[in-house]
Amino acid sequence: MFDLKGYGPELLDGAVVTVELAFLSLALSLFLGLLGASSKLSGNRIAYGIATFYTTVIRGVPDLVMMLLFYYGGQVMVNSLSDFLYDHYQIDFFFQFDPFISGVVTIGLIFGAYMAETFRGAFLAVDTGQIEAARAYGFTRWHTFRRIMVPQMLRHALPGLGNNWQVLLKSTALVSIIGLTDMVRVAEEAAKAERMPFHFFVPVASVYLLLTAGSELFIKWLNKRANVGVAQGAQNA
Amino acid sequence: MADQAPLICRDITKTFDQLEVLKGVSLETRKGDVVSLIGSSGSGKSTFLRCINLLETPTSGDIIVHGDPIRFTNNRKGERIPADNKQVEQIRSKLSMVFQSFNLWSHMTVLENIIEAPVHALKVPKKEAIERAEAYLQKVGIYERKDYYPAQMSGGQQQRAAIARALAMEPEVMLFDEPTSALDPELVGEVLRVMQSLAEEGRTMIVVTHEMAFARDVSSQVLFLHQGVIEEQGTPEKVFDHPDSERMKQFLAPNF
Amino acid sequence: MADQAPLICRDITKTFDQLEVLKGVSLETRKGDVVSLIGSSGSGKSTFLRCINLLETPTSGDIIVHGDPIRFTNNRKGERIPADNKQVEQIRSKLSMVFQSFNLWSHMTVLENIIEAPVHALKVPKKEAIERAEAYLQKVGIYERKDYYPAQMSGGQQQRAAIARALAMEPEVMLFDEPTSALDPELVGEVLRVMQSLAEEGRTMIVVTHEMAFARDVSSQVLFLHQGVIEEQGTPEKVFDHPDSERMKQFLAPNF
Amino acid sequence: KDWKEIRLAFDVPYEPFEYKDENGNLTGFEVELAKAMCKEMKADCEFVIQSWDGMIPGLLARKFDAIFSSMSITPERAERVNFSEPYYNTPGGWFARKDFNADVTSKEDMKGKVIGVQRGTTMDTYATNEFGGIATIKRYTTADDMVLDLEGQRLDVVFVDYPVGEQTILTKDAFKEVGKPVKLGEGVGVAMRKRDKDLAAKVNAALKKLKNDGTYDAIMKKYFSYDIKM
Amino acid sequence: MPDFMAQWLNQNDIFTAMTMMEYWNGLVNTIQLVFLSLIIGLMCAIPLAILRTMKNPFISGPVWVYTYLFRGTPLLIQLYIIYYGIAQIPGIQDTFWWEIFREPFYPALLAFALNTCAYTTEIIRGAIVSTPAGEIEAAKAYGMNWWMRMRRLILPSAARRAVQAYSNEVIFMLHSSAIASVVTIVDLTGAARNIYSRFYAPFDAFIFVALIYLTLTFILVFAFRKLENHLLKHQRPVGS
Ligand SMILES: Nc1ncnc2c1ncn2[C@@H]1O[C@H](COP(=O)(O)OP(=O)(O)OP(=O)(O)O)[C@@H](O)[C@H]1O
Ligand SMILES: Nc1ncnc2c1ncn2[C@@H]1O[C@H](COP(=O)(O)OP(=O)(O)OP(=O)(O)O)[C@@H](O)[C@H]1O
Ligand SMILES: NC(=[NH2+])NCCC[C@H](N)C(=O)O
Ligand SMILES: [Mg+2]
Ligand SMILES: [Mg+2]
Repeated sequence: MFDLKGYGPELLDGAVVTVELAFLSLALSLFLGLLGASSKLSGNRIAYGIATFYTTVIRGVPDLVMMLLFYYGGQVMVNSLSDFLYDHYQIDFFFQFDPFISGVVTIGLIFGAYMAETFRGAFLAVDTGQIEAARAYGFTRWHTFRRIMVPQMLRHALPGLGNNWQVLLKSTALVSIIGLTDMVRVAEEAAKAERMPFHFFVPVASVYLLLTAGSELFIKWLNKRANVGVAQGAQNA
Repeated sequence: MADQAPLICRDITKTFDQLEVLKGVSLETRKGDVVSLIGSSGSGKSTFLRCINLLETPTSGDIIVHGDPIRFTNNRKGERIPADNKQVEQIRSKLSMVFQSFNLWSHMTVLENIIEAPVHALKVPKKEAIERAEAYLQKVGIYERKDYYPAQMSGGQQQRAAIARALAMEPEVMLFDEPTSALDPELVGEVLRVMQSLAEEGRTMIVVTHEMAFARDVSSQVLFLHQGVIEEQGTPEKVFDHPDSERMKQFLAPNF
Repeated sequence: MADQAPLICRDITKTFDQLEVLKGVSLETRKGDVVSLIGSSGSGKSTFLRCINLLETPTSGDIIVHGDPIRFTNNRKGERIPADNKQVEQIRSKLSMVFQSFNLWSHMTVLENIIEAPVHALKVPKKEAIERAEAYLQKVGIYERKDYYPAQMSGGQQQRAAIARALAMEPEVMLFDEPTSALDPELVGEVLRVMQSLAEEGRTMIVVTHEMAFARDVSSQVLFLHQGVIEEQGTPEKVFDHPDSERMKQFLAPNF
Repeated sequence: KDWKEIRLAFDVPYEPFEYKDENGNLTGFEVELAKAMCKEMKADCEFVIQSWDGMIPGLLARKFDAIFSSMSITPERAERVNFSEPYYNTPGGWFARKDFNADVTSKEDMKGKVIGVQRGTTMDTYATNEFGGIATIKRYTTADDMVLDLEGQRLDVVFVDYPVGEQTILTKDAFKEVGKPVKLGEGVGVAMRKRDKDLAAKVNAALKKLKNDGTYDAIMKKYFSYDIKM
Repeated sequence: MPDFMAQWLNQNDIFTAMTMMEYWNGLVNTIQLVFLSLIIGLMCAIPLAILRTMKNPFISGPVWVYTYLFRGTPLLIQLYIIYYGIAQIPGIQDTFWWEIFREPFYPALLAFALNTCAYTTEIIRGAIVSTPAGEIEAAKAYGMNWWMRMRRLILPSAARRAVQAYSNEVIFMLHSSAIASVVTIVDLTGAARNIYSRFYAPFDAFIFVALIYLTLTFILVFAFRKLENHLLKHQRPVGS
């Protein structure tokens, strides 16, 4: 197949970084997304304000710019704080933004905003009748949220979540810009050392395709499970 | 306690924005009463039912469930809201509602639908709740469908599942909102027969219905609502055979 | 031409996979006939109607519209399909259908819905189509709603818009699939009255219905379908008052 | 701080100063020099790869402690960072395809030409000052992308540190050197944060030692046929 | 203007007339690139989406492969392959194509247009497929042929269902365009990178472009809200 010129193991390591990065940021973004969506729908003005600010600002700025801002800008701010502490109080406090963690946090923050919008739409799509039925049977708000709204919402959210995930997966390619050795980065370096400009991009692209194909199947499976009542019903009808 | 009225409504009014939908509706039930609520579309029947279990907050008026008056207060915007959420949840579990569109939880099987509220709102042990649920499923005749999801059943079966769900709460009062309007003629009969058997058992029920035959034959009290006002009220004989109001006479004139 | 039968169906059968839904149904209409198709749920009424205008292709049997027999052929998989799409389109524009769930085009206003097919399928000049549409809207009594979108109207209004849309095709035959089953009792009357007036004008109609009163009073021919077979056929008097088949007698027994 | 652990930043590839060999190992003149220096300082060195345009921000942001990547000493940079004594000096050179025949010192001749430089280098600053608005200046994040575009004929001429051009461009016979090399900056030094005076002292001491004991010359011979020592 | 801001503007050396000019040129480039690739992408996407819904696998298959490839791999890689790949085609430098692809703008435009077209195709396909079956049956029942149904009903009604998702795609495209700077295009991000590498001030340089992108996004969101209001008026109650 492809002659990887001995870069196989490194590319594999890079692929692992990509996958780890993708999954950790997915977890973070799901958490932020649920939090954001519930804040937006909570009716609490302050929570709504904060969540809206978060989702609009994040969705307004390209990920690349966001990442550079966060990685350098964020660090510069920490440093000024650290310098200030050192110069005035002789406290040697320092905090290093690790590229991996910066990557996870930035991608998680960015996609948290998209997830929040997806979840919000999904919550709104839950049939009000379903919620009224819960209320009519004396469920508490939390119980209604947990037992009725979340499971029902998932069904509506899944297609959107699937899309976000696929975009997220590819966004991890950007972390090579902030110096993380993901598989795109390895491919670039290999290409340079070997003077074969895109020989190495083909296997990398295939890994992405494989990952997207795999997740597509997984999402299909999830979707089928989430739609258990509905899909089969449609077949019977 | 036993002979206390299960449900009393006094002078309920409800205004949406400018629109006065209910203009003072009162109702008093005794145990075992079957009250039929009839009236044309838009007359406020559903709104009244929804006020009873506080899915809508009445603009004014009192609701007394088994001697326990619901307490109201005003929120910051000056709107009337229930004072005590705990009380509301408790009262709702005594008044179970069967919705026009069933509103079965679509991600749960029939059995799960039925045990959900008893287990989580009433804290009935799960095992007992399942036994109870199965008994009610037998009663409405869909026991063999207990592991189906709502979407896998016909309208009539869903409707009966919804009734079983309401029954499993062993409520003081059952509220039905047009329980047959979404069904085809064959199924209408089926559901009405189940309701009749509930009436015969002495359950208190309040039923919004368009089925005059049911209202006449099964109910102990009929309320005719017109533009938010009770125009006619009494025993079926009185309301159907000797109506006082012009509007009621008109309503009874055959449609086609 | 004028006294030719607007629609003849001969021995229509339809099989879905294994399931034989229609087992040879024939029908012959004269101009001005109103045929009521009755029968319990699942008996194949809708399927028959859909076969008539080829939304389903009959597995066997002939359909002759105004003397013009529809030509069939077999596709590569050996399934029977209409031979000539042009012919199908032309025939469909002579048989307009009113769907049970209306199927109005949701992104068009009522008026746009009504002129769409005449202007684009029949090539009626737009100005004339609008005039015609307005006349039919007057007739079904929703002229003042002509610029509304379907979602902004009540069920009864939508149903009438769907009828106006079908009328505007000035079809040879109108097909109605349970035109009132989704409506509330007050609206049922309204829609049935519109249909009655169409019948009085001498339009040929085939109506799937659960409204026995309508079938009895308005139609000239009644077909009772049971499990894909015509069990009873004839004038309303014959079918309702002297039915031969056991099943028909059972069907007529009151539901509640 | 005792500086037993130092993080050094390189921008690769910048052959012959720092690049990855066929097996993916980091080598080059500066890399070897850095290794020797670390040994001399008894420090444990970590090599960080950082693209050129983020070098100084990265240093200031403490992503690493020193830049060992052919950074020329200029007054503007000296405002931000602290340079060690210079350890080599080479000029910038112009390289182009053989058919290129413009005078790279003449504004007239360079009109409309497409010049490639690495973003944020002294070559970038020079070309921008001389030919900004006259020629088109394309800025690349890494030097090799620029070479690729010269080969692909998207660039007419590139302006790059002389040894880099000599060893990556002149090795192919379609290309030639044009004009005269231009001296830029006051030699190349190790860049460190202003705060870390102690580190600078150690680095200077170590470099001095290497220059005097022949280690420096031995490494230089491996990569250059001429003298770049300073 | 508050005093501290005036003061800050006076002493900073970043936001001078010259850098502003650079940002401005970057803005122009970004807008051109995004706008053109969106237009081209949309024009290709409509016919492709129709082909993609065809039952015949020989027609829908290739379209699927195309959308799958372009949606499944990072745009960054697509851009690299197109930009450097084209230059490697033997002899291309001697054809007139080189006049076009020599400029980084066109390879980038090609990559972006192909990418957005793939996404848009899937969005439109989704909207076409979700046309209520009843509405299509009604059109058939009234004797409308395939082309008429497509043109008069399915596409207009799909357009209404697609605007929401498409507006997201437009915003994504604006954001993705930021990577144009890796192939020497001086777009907004490219301008910021140049300035940042000149003044070593990442925060100032990038915060400023972030604000410009934010403004552009707001304008887009606003425009799409207007469009949606217009297209979706049939879903709203009368009079509102
Ligand atoms: N949430 C609401 N906001 C504003 N108006 C409402 C609301 N709910 C109901 N209404 C109005 O209140 C009136 C009564 O509605 P209601 O649903 O109680 O009628 P109904 O008697 O149940 O009619 P039907 O037989 O058609 O169900 C209607 O005019 C309706 O438009
Ligand atoms: N596309 C299809 N594939 C398989 N079976 C079908 C299909 N369409 C209809 N059927 C089956 O054909 C039978 C007749 O259906 P049809 O819709 O014609 O009944 P109907 O008489 O109109 O009933 P109803 O009064 O409930 O509308 C049913 O058993 C149905 O399940
Ligand atoms: N590793 C590198 N890419 N170095 C670039 C150095 C360029 C030049 N000597 C400068 O200081 O500006
Ligand atoms: Mg109601
Ligand atoms: Mg039917």
